[in-house]
Order: sequence, then C-alpha cells, then structure tokens
Amino acid sequence: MRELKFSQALNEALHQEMERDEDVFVLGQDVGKMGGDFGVTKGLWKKYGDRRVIDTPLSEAAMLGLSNGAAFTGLRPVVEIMFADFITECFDQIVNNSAKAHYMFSGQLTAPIVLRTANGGGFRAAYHHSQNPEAWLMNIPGITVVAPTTPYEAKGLLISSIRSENPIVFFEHKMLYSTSGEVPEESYELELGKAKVKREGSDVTIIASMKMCEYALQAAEELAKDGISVEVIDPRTLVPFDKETIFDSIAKTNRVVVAYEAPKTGGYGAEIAGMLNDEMFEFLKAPVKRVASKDSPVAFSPKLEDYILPNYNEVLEGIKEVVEY
Amino acid sequence: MRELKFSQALNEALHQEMERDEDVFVLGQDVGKMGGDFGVTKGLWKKYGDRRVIDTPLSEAAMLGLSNGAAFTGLRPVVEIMFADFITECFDQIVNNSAKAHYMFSGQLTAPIVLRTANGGGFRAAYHHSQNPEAWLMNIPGITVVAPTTPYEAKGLLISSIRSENPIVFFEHKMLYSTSGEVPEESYELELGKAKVKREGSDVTIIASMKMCEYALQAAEELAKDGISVEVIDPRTLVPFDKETIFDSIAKTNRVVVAYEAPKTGGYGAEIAGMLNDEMFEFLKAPVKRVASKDSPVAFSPKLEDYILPNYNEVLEGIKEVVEY
Amino acid sequence: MGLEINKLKQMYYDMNLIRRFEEKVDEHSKKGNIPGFIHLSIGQEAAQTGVMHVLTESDYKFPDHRSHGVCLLSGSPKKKVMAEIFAKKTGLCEGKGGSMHIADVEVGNMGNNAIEGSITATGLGTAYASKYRGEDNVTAVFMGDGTCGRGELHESMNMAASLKVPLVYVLVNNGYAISTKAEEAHSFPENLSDRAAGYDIPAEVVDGNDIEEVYNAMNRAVERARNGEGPSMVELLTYRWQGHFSGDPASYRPKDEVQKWKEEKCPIKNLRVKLENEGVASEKLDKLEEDASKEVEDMVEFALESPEPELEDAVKYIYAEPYESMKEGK
Amino acid sequence: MGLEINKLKQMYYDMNLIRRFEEKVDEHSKKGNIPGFIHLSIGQEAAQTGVMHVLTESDYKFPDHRSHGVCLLSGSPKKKVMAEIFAKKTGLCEGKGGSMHIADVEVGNMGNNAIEGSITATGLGTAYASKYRGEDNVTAVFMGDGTCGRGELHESMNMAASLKVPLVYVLVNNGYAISTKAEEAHSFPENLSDRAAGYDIPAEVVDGNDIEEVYNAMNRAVERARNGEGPSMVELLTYRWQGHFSGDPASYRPKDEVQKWKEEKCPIKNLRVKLENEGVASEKLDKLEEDASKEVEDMVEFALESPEPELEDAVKYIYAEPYESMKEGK
Ligand SMILES: Cc1ncc(C[n+]2csc(CCOP(=O)(O)OP(=O)(O)O)c2C)c(N)n1
Ligand SMILES: Cc1ncc(C[n+]2csc(CCOP(=O)(O)OP(=O)(O)O)c2C)c(N)n1
Ligand SMILES: [Mg+2]
Ligand SMILES: [Mg+2]
Repeated sequence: MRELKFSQALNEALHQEMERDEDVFVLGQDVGKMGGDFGVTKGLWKKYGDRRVIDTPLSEAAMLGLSNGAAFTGLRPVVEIMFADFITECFDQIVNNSAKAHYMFSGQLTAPIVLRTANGGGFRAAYHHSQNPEAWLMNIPGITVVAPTTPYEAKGLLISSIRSENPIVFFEHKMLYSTSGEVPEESYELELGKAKVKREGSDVTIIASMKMCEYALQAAEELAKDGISVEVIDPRTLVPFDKETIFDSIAKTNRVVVAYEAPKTGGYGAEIAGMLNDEMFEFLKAPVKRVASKDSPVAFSPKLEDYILPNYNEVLEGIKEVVEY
Repeated sequence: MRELKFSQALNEALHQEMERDEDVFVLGQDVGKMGGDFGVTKGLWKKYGDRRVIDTPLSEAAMLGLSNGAAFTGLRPVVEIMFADFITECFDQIVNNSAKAHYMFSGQLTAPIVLRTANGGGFRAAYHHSQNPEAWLMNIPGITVVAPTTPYEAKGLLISSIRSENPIVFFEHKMLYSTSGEVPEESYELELGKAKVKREGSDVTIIASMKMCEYALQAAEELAKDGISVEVIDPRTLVPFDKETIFDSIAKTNRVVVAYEAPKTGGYGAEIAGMLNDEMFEFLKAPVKRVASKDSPVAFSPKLEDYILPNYNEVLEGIKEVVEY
Repeated sequence: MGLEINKLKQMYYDMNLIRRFEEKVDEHSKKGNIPGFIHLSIGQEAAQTGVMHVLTESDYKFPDHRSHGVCLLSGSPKKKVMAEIFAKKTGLCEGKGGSMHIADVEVGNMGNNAIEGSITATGLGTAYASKYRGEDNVTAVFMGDGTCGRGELHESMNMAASLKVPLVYVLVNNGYAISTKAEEAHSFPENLSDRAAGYDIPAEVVDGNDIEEVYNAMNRAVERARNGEGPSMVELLTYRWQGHFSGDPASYRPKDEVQKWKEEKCPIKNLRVKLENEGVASEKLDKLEEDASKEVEDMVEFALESPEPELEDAVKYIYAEPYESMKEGK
Repeated sequence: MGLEINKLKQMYYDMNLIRRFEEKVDEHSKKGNIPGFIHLSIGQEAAQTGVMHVLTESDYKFPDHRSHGVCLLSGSPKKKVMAEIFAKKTGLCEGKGGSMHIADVEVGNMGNNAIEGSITATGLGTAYASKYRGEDNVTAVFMGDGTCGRGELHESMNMAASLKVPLVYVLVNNGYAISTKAEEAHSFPENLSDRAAGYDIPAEVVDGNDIEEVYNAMNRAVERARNGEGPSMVELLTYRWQGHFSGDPASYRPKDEVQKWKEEKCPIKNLRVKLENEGVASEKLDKLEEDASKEVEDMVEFALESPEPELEDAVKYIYAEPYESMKEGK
C-alpha cells in the first residue's frame, strides 16, 4: 500500500472531510496561505478559500469561542492550536463551554469541535513548545482526547473526530509528523473510545500512546529475543478510556507498564494505575509501573531535555522490572 | 480558645501578614471597598488603601500577570480569583509563567505569589462556580497546591503560603467559609508539604481534604461505635504530596480510602491510588477506594447536585467496603 | 425616530413583565424556593426590552448573568424560564441550568455562560455561521461594564471586525461591577465603547433607560449587521436598583444615587408618562400592568407545582455521542 | 531632535553587532550547533537599538521571541547571551532557557516567555512594583504586530492605564505574524497602536528603521512613565529580512517587497549614510563594523568552547523552596 507521512495523512483527512461535508471548516494561525506550521493544512486554502480556511490572529481564546459558537449551530470547525502548550490560552472555552454546553443546556445543542494541536518534546523547543498536557484534560467530563500514533491512525481518527458530535482535543505529537506508514487512499473511520492491541503477548502489558508507543513496540520486539512476551496496547483515545480492552489484557498478563511523556506525578498514567488498582486488584501480580518524564519542566538544553523525558531505554527497563517483580 | 470562622481566620492572616511585611499586597475583584465576595479581605482597604489593596477589573489573566511580575521583583502579591472555575482564564500565567519562571531562568528569580480561590460545590451555583480543579494543577511541576480544612489551618497555611518563595494556589472550599473553630490570635505558620494525621486508627486510612475531611472525621466517629478504627489524614498540601505520612499510615492499616469532591476519573485520588499501588504494593490488602464525584459537570438542580457530588454516606460506605474487602 | 404607540404599549407590557418577574424571583429566592444566587435587572428593563424588540427568533442571542428579561423575551414559553430558575424539570434546561444557564436554542437563545465575557467569543461563532451559510440573521452578545475588562472581548472584536461578521455587542453599562465602578478599575477616554473604534467598529452610546433610544440604536446596529457591514457596539447607560445579587445590601453605593435613578430615571415610569402624554388612557396602562402581574403569577404557580428533575438526568447528556466502551454493562 | 554623533556611532556599532550576531546564530543554527528554532531580527536592528539606548539597567525589560538584540544590549556579558542560545552552561540561564527564554535579572532583563503576549501582563507587575516602591525605573514590554491579537494585551492596557504604572509597550510592527499580514487578520483604523487611545494611552507611530525616530519616540514614552504619567505605546514600523524562523523560506512574501526593504530601508546602511553626511570618516565606520564582527566571533568561540549543563541541573530549581518531604531519602 501507498505510504504517507503522518502530517500528510492528516492533510488527506482534512481534504476528504472538507470535500465530503460543506459544514467542515478550518481555522488557526497560518493554516491558510502557508498551510500550517507543520504543513497539515496544505492546499486547503487554495481549494476552499477564505470562507472555509481562516488565518486567524494570535487569539486562542477567540478561536475556540468562534469554534464553539459555530459548532452550536451545526458547523464542524477544526481549529489548529499551533502548540499544545497554548491550550492554556483557551482553557476556559474548552473546560467551561465545549465540555459542558451539551449537558448544561440539557441536550439542546452539541459542540462538535476538533481542536488539533502539536504536543510533545524532543524538538529542542523548551518550556512553551514541548508540553504533554493530556492530564490537564482528564478531569473535565464531556471532553474527548484523541492521540494517534501512526499515519494510518492519524487519518482515520481525525476523520472520526470530525464526524463525532463530541468536542475533541486531538493531539499530534510533533516528533511523529515526519514518520511514514501505509495509509489507504479512501476515506475511513477508526472507532473513538477504543484501544488497539498492537502486539499480542502474554507476560506483561504495556499501555503507551504516540511516541511512547513506538518505543513500546520496539522494546517488545527486543524483549521477544529474551523470551519475554509483551502485549502492547495503544489507547488511541485517552479520554474516555477503553477499560475493556485493557482489562482483558491485564487479566491475561497480570503485569502492566504505562508509559507517557508528561511528568510522572499526576500524569495520564496515574489514572490508569488508580483504575487498575481499583478494578483489577486481584489480577495484579506487580505494581503498575509508570515510565514517564521527570517531575520537571522541559528544559532547553538537549542534554537536559533528553534526561528529563522518558526514553526508549527506560521503557525497556521498566518492562523488565515488572516482569521480574 | 477564641473561635473564628474560616473566612475570619483567613482575614486575620492577611491583616497580620500585611502588617508584618510591607511587601505583601492584595488584588482581586471587589477585594477593596467591599472586602471580597466572601469577606476574606475585609478591612484591608480601609487600613492600607489603594496601593496595597487593588480592586481589579474582570481581567484574570492580567491579574495573574501583575502578580507574577511583581513577585519577580520580590513583592508578595496575594491575588483573589473569585471562583476557582476562573483559573481557566489565567491558566497560562500559572502554568507557563508562575510554575516555570524559577526553573527556566535557572534560579535568577522566584514567583512567590499566592492565588487564593473559592472552590467546591454545594452552593447551588452550577457549572461555573462549583468546580474542584485541583487535578488540573497536578501535572505542572513547580506549583504548590494548598487546601485547608479548619479555620486554624486556614490561618496558618495562608501565612506560610505568603511567606513561601514558591508560587501557590490556595483553595478555600466555599462551604467551609462559615464553619468555626479555635484560632490562636498570634501569627503562626503551618508547614507546607506536610500532611496531618487528624485521627489515629488502625483498621483503615482515609485521605481527605477540605469538606471531604469533615465527612471523614464524622464517619470515623460513627464507625468507631462499630469497633472500626479509622485513621484520618488531611494532606493539607495537595501538591507536592507528603508521601511519608501517608505511607507510614498505610504500612499500619493496609487499607485506604481517598475521598475528593472532583469527578472521579483523572481526579486527585487517581495519583494517590497510582502512587500507593506503585510504592506500597505489598502493603495493600484491598484496592484503594476512591469516593468522588460522578464523572459529570455539576448541575444546577440541588437534587442533581447532591446526587453528583460525593456525600457523607458514600464516605461511610466506602470505608466499610474497604474494611470488609 | 418615534415608535408606534402599539409597539410602545407592547414594550410597556414587556418591561412590566420583567419587573414583576424579577420581583417574584427575588421574593422566592429569599423564601428559599429558588436555589443558588440570582442577579436581578430591576431598573434595566428598557435596555433588555428595547434590544429584544429588534431581534427575532432566528437571531442568535447570548444573554449574560443578568438577563432573565432577555430570556423572557426571546420567544420561549415564558413559564419555562421561571421553572428553570426554580430548578424544575419543566424548565427550559430541565432544571439543569438555572438562572445563569438558560438556553432555548429553538428561539435562538444560545444560553448564558457564567464566565463573564466568554460569550463575546462564542458569539463570534454563531455570527460566522450566519455569514458562512449566507443567512441574514445576526448575533447579539450581552455584557456589562465590568466585563469589558476581559481580554476575550478584545480578541472577539478584532476577529469580528476582521471577518466582518454580523455581531452586535450589547454593552449594558449599569455603572458597577459588583462594588466596583467602571471608572475606578478601567481606563477609557469618555465611554467604555470608545474602544470599539480601535477595531474600526462603530459604537453608539445611548440612554439605556429610554426605550426608544435603545430600540433605535439597536436597530441601526442590527441593520448594519444584516446588510453585511459587520459588527457594531451599542452601549446602554443604565442602573441596577438592587444589589449585585439578590440579598446583596449594596452598601458600596451612595443611597441618594440609587434614589435618584429610581425617581428620575425609572424606565417604566418614564415610558408611562410618555404614553399618557401621547393620549393613552391611564386605565389602559394599569390594565397592562395587571396583566403582566397576572402572567408572572401564573409562571410562579407553574414553577412551584412542577416536579424536580429525575436522578437519572444527572448523568444524561455528558457526551452527545456516548462511547461503546461506556455503555451499560461494560 | 538630532542625536549626538558619538551616540549615533555607538548605535551604529550596536546595530552592526546585532546583525553580525544574528548572522552567526543563523549560520550555527543551520550547522546544527544551535538547537531548537530561532527567530532572527535582521532588518529590525534600529528598533531594538533605539529602544535599548533609552533604557537603563535598572529598567525592567521583557524581550519577546525575536529579541536577541534586546538581550545583547541589556548590559549582560554579551558572550553569555550567545552561550545561552547554544544551550551551554556558561549561558545566562545556564543553557536551560535558550533563544526564547533569556533572562538576566541583574541588568533588568526579566526574560522572555514564548507564549506571545503574556509578558504584556507580566510587565504590569514589574511596573506596579516600581510605583509601589516609589522608584523611577520603568518597564518595557516588546511585542509584534501579530501579538496584538492577544486578549492579555488588552487586559494589560486597561489595568496599566487605570493604575497609571510606568509601562511602555514597544510594538515592533514588522508587517507579518509568521505568514499572516497584520491587515489580513486584524482590524484597526490606520495603525494597530490606534487602539491605545481606547484606554487613554498615548501612542506614537514612527519609522522603526530610523534610529533617531525610534530613540526619540521611546524617550518621550519613557519620560512620561518616569514622570508618573502612566503607560504609553510606541509602534515601530519595520521589516524582518529573513523568514519567521531560521530556515523558513518565507515564500508567503513577495520577493520585491523584501528587496525593497533591503535596498531602501536598511537601518544600518541608512545610518551610515547619515553619519557620513555628518562628516564621519568612512574608515571609522568600517572599523566599527570590524570591531562588531570581531566581538561576535569571540562570542561564538566562547559558546562553542563552553561545556553543556550538568545532568543534575535538570532537576534543580523546580521549587525555589524545596519541601522537607521531597528531600533526599524521603
Ligand atoms: C471571568 C469572570 N470573572 C469574574 C466573575 C465574577 N463576577 C460575576 S458578575 C461580576 C461583575 C460583572 O459586572 P458587569 O459586567 O458590569 O455586569 P453587571 O453585574 O453589572 O450586570 C463578577 C466580577 C465571573 N463570573 N467571571
Ligand atoms: C499565544 C501564542 N500563540 C501563537 C504562538 C506561535 N507564534 C510564535 S511567534 C508567532 C507570530 C508572532 O507574530 P508577531 O507578533 O508579529 O511577531 P514577529 O514574529 O513578527 O516578530 C506565532 C503565531 C505563540 N508563541 N504564542
Ligand atoms: Mg455593571
Ligand atoms: Mg510581526
């Protein structure tokens, strides 16, 4: 099958959805003429013009406000927040408007927005262009958080997100943009709220998404040589979490690692560990191991950044530790 | 000893700190002439005038900006964000400025701000005046989150917070403002980062702060009649978490309940459960039970609100469940 | 431009309706029949009524926290507004929203948001949707003087003007944000709405207690919007008679200031004088007042008698499209 | 007001220093010696130099993302600015900050924040601190045309004017926010800084490539601030020669536009012509240029030779006051 880059897969999803549905439009800084800071919106402006592709000013709050309001009337805005660190600028619109509108007005309207944003470290971009803020979004009932790992998922999940009636924060790890993979040409959806077993195994389960999922698969491959059978699960949707798939896996392996790139304390894996402790207590033969970033901001110096962020080796060692427990 | 209301204890702390240290000033909406929406800043403006007590417009972002900048020069701003739901408006200043400034400029400056804010439900105030956003602040290294339960703690912890070099978010549960308790007249500090064992017990540990801590103490009293010995721990500082005190307790009781008012999934207790699973695995004889809000926004109808928020009975039953596991 | 007598009579009725409504809400809030805190707009009835007489049910309206009157005049079954404030199942949002979160999407009431000012940004989106679809409906967002401090308003104005969307900013300037006077915490040359000029947005300042002035200014703004000429701002100078919320003693205000507004600038009394001068019989006006009172009494009765929401409503509508993995039994 | 020749010569040197500095940064960024992305200000040297010649080390300065020159002229050991950009331990922030987070508090460089516009709010605080303490230092915040979209700027202006703090908004208008022209995404009557009037803040628009105009406008603004007359805005019209970041081909801009600015409006060339007309010998000016080049070469050498931070630096300074419960062994 044809290969595409992650960013191209996203781009194709946008092209196909805008073609299919006149109600879909995109907005963001430099998404038009320039085609987006990471090239994800390339060609859209040329094809659809100012009406459906809006180059906005640096006004994250108003961009989300516009998206919410338009979505309330049935339009399907896809808004690009250039870096995930900037969701702090529109956090109110996400928390107090997108997430709650459907509920607080008792179902009278929906807020089908997709907020696309580039997260993650490794880009040597320091504090305000490197964060992994998924945990800030985990305690906000109503929000859906989606995080693809492969180009195939990027396309399918973005299409599903655009078609969903729920407000969605869609993370695009910036170190994945240039990775390649097979992507069907036709339009397709991938189910939201559903995790994917990416490699079957029987000794230990690792739950990891985005860049960490790449590490997990690599580590599984490596450990297979030592006879350790690792099951790799990519949640794909971080909120709400697909318990079923994970519980089935844990019931089999009884050992779990959760790998995520955000600071360890209070991060995404905290909830998974808490949930497993609560609902799978009898099945756990070892503590849920969390491989994550140090509890530190992301420093500029590459040497420090590499030390702060979780790396492949820590994933590998984490799995071993749990297996040997 | 003399009794004060929670709000009066806070007020006394502010009076004493402003008296003691010329660098302390307060700002917020209606904190001046009116003395604050909940009366916490009463009398300050009359005594200290416009210079040290600023009535601001509805500009949460700029209020935090002003606080950060002033703190960088060594002043000690205490900024009131009327309701905790509004920290979404100044989230960037907290996350990307207060929390990181000391680190990213390699220790050249500090950001000793105190952001006081009223959190919590039960006030029939619905979506935007009822939230418990502590979990949004748990994955932001650099921030300290303080949450007093009694008037005594309110005063001592606020004084310590003002004197701390760290940026602090200080939660005041709005249903506690009118509770009373003994408060020394003189100025005193309570150690930040330190939990408090509020009742000793041997069968089960409950970790609970603010309003949930009141329920926990009540439940402990009740269960004592049935011969169940409950240890009650109030974290007082939610971030960073005092592991030592809690671990000592679990090593003894082997059973834990965490009670918090925010939505269960991704809430404060998720991290505690995850941490205990990780670091106290061998000691746990039952899953860490989380008693929390439904995964829902806080509805207006009192009937619905009472159903959504965790109540006394759920705390009681939660403890029993863990004991009987 | 003077308005027709019949229109003014309808407005007179509506203003009385709002006043009676607010009085009853205040009463039942104090009695404990209404939960939560309540922001009343007694004294501001002309601002609400004048604006709402220009807008239609197909226009998008974003009321703010002090907007019961806006909700009442949107075209909804009025008793459902009252029932909502009483937290009843028969309310517009089935009791889930309350005084600060009342929506009725069918008549273009897109709901309030109690984070002040955030609707100025949300309103951008409905206005953009009208333009996107080539429809001629407009969006009106309500905001107070204090709310002008919010950055979101400015982001909104910049984008609204740049995108030329049909949006009207209705600035209800009642002089206070809780205890804080506009001129104490804000800086502006003469009027708060002077700022609109910085975005190339036309603004008008009128006596917000003179219903004809309000109507005409709003009408011009809405016309501009419908004609594709982009956003406008209308600043309505008015005053709230009560405290910030029901129960607030408002001791931050001089008594004679309140007195003066009540005596000289009551929007209802002044319209009554005008109508009487135009020859409308005093009895006719009394009758309108009585009818308004009666209508409000009926609303209260309806609200009091209505049932509370069901417990199962508490977990309904959290996701518009629930996930397979969250379904029962999973 | 014409400036003294000696001052202009110093400015000439400084502008050359910035240009050489940026050229070297560009070169080493492309070579891979500098990590991350880099925003260059070639073409904007007069705006930075003119402003910095007015400010002193006791003034608070908040540079933005395109502000290497501002950091260079703050009074810091200059090689430490370069070393910071190279992520070296000898940098001003020990390599932790990088191009977008350079601070040197000792000389009043309070550090950038790569969330554009947020320093306009933070600057309120240092300005308030000056007033609070009765000191006469001022705060200058830098921002681009695109950054004027941010709500925080407006919250800042409203509060700054209301509190009358000594704050100067330095709006460096280079016509583009990445690929987006100011007039495409913003709405304003004639100039972006016209908005300041809405807050009763005086603003001046000057040719940002004419160093004397920049200096004089900034000087007036700073004087007002020092005299307790409150905030001002200075809008400096300029142009960046490179793309948004080092490596950006900037294909969104017409080639002849760039060419025109380079040829007709080079701030360095124009000052050179002026100085020559004033009788300064060409050789003298050449010498200044060479010295500047030499100084930059030395900085690069220093940066290249400097060590990286230690691993233990990664977890240092997370809390200014670490907690007992976090100490070793607990
Ligand atoms: C973002 C935000 N900040 C603060 C508040 C608290 N608050 C509610 S109403 C209000 C005053 C609003 O004043 P104004 O805009 O003049 O409206 P008015 O109450 O006078 O109608 C304040 C401070 C809020 N709801 N939202
Ligand atoms: C809040 C925020 N939004 C978006 C960005 C991404 N970004 C960085 S610089 C920039 C353009 C800024 O343009 P301008 O203010 O004109 O400054 P210039 O780059 O031209 O110097 C953008 C969109 C950011 N850093 N912060
Ligand atoms: Mg007001
Ligand atoms: Mg620019």
